[in-house]
Amino acid sequence: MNKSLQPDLLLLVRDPIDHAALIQHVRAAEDGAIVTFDGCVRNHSHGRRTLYLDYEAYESMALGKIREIAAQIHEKFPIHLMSMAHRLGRLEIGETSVFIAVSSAHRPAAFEACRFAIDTLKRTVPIWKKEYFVDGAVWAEGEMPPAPLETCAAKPAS
Amino acid sequence: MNKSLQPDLLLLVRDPIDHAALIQHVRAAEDGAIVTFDGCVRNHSHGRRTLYLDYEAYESMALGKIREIAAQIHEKFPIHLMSMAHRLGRLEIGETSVFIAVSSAHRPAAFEACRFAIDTLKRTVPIWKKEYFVDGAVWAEGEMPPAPLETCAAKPAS
Amino acid sequence: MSPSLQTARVKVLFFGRVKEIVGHAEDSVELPDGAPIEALFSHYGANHPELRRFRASLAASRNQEFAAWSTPLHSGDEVAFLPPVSGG
Amino acid sequence: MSPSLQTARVKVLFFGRVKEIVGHAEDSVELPDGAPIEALFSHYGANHPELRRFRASLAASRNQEFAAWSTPLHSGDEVAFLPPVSGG
Repeated sequence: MNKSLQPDLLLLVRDPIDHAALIQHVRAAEDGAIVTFDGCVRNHSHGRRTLYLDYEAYESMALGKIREIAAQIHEKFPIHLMSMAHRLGRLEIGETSVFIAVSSAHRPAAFEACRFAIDTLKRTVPIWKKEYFVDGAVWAEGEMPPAPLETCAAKPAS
Repeated sequence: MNKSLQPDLLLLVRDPIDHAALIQHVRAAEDGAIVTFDGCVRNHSHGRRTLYLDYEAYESMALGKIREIAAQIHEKFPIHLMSMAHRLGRLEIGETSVFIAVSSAHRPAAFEACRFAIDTLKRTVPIWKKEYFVDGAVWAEGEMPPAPLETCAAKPAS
Repeated sequence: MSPSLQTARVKVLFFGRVKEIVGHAEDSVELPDGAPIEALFSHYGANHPELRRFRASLAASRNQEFAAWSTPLHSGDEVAFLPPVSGG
Repeated sequence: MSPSLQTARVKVLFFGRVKEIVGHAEDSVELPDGAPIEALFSHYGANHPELRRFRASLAASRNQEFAAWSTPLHSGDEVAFLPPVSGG
């Protein structure tokens, strides 16, 4: 996290996400490209009609993981700035659950960094989605985070 | 062009591009992902400070080529809708020259189609950019469109 | 000062499906200092047999970082048992 | 009706650097029916030697489609000599 001074805008919010503010945050005169990803609530899931969603997070850890993603993309790609917001609580059909904006001088970095950010978020950030249907609700099938190495320190000294 | 009924929004404009309208156009309840690309005027080019740009197009052909791109991405990727606008005339630093929005049920298609659209636009759509600096102006180095096959019909029957 | 004589008080957090099974969002537990996360999980598994069925799909965290199940716990640690994540 | 007796009138459009060299945006030219785009270009190249320097980097279009330089032209065709494109 040697990039902690980078002025990226990283948020967990309970109100509707302000797309314009997130884009404005990354836009600068030296950039030629801005790529955004808008993840929105679909009206269907696995063939069933969705009524609404409810998102829950382990907030302190989720923010930490989002900051790690920001640090990683600055290391991996020649981008300028990123902003990322994930919404929590009840979301209606069509509302934005996650929004990412990335700016860079040239377009490949912005595309690749934005894709990396959402792919990594979906694997590593502790947020859970419950899907509500007319006939019940289920926790969405999620992804297993990468397993940490087993540590030898667990054995007590004998 | 067997997809001419697709209700994509494809524009050449002389006034500032209305990002919100282009995004709104592709947004629908069945979509889970919207990816956008915003190409904006950088304040530098090849190490020189840019003052402004001027875009010129072979308008009828450019619109035709943009429609071809739209038809191609519907064939190649499982996307829902796209919108694409390119601005012509004088553009100031920070203004948007091209904006693309693509919606799909799942994110890979939206990312890949949006990237394909801007990459193909830059190779095949007859639009030219003149860059103005404090000490003069140059036509931007462009890309050669793919060469068409030589046709045998050119030989007159002898 | 044998390790077994010391105890550690850790905070435990529950989310998603795990929270619904356990019935609350947060707990505070005393256990032998240096006991692994695995031992803490067994404590809840004994009271909530349904939880054991999910063991293979859960990840563990210690102080907001993913952690191996063998990670030893000490006083003040914050532990969570995390279902597969589904943000985005 | 030998081809050489018929003539064709085509519209020619100029853009970017080519427009600056030729000095105008549009022209209308009469040439033998079936003459290739290459022959039309030679006509302008003769009047504007600077244009010939750019020949290798130009693409040709006929009726708003990229076309080979050998494409034969007929009355009503719209032709353009296109510098490398730089939109986006």
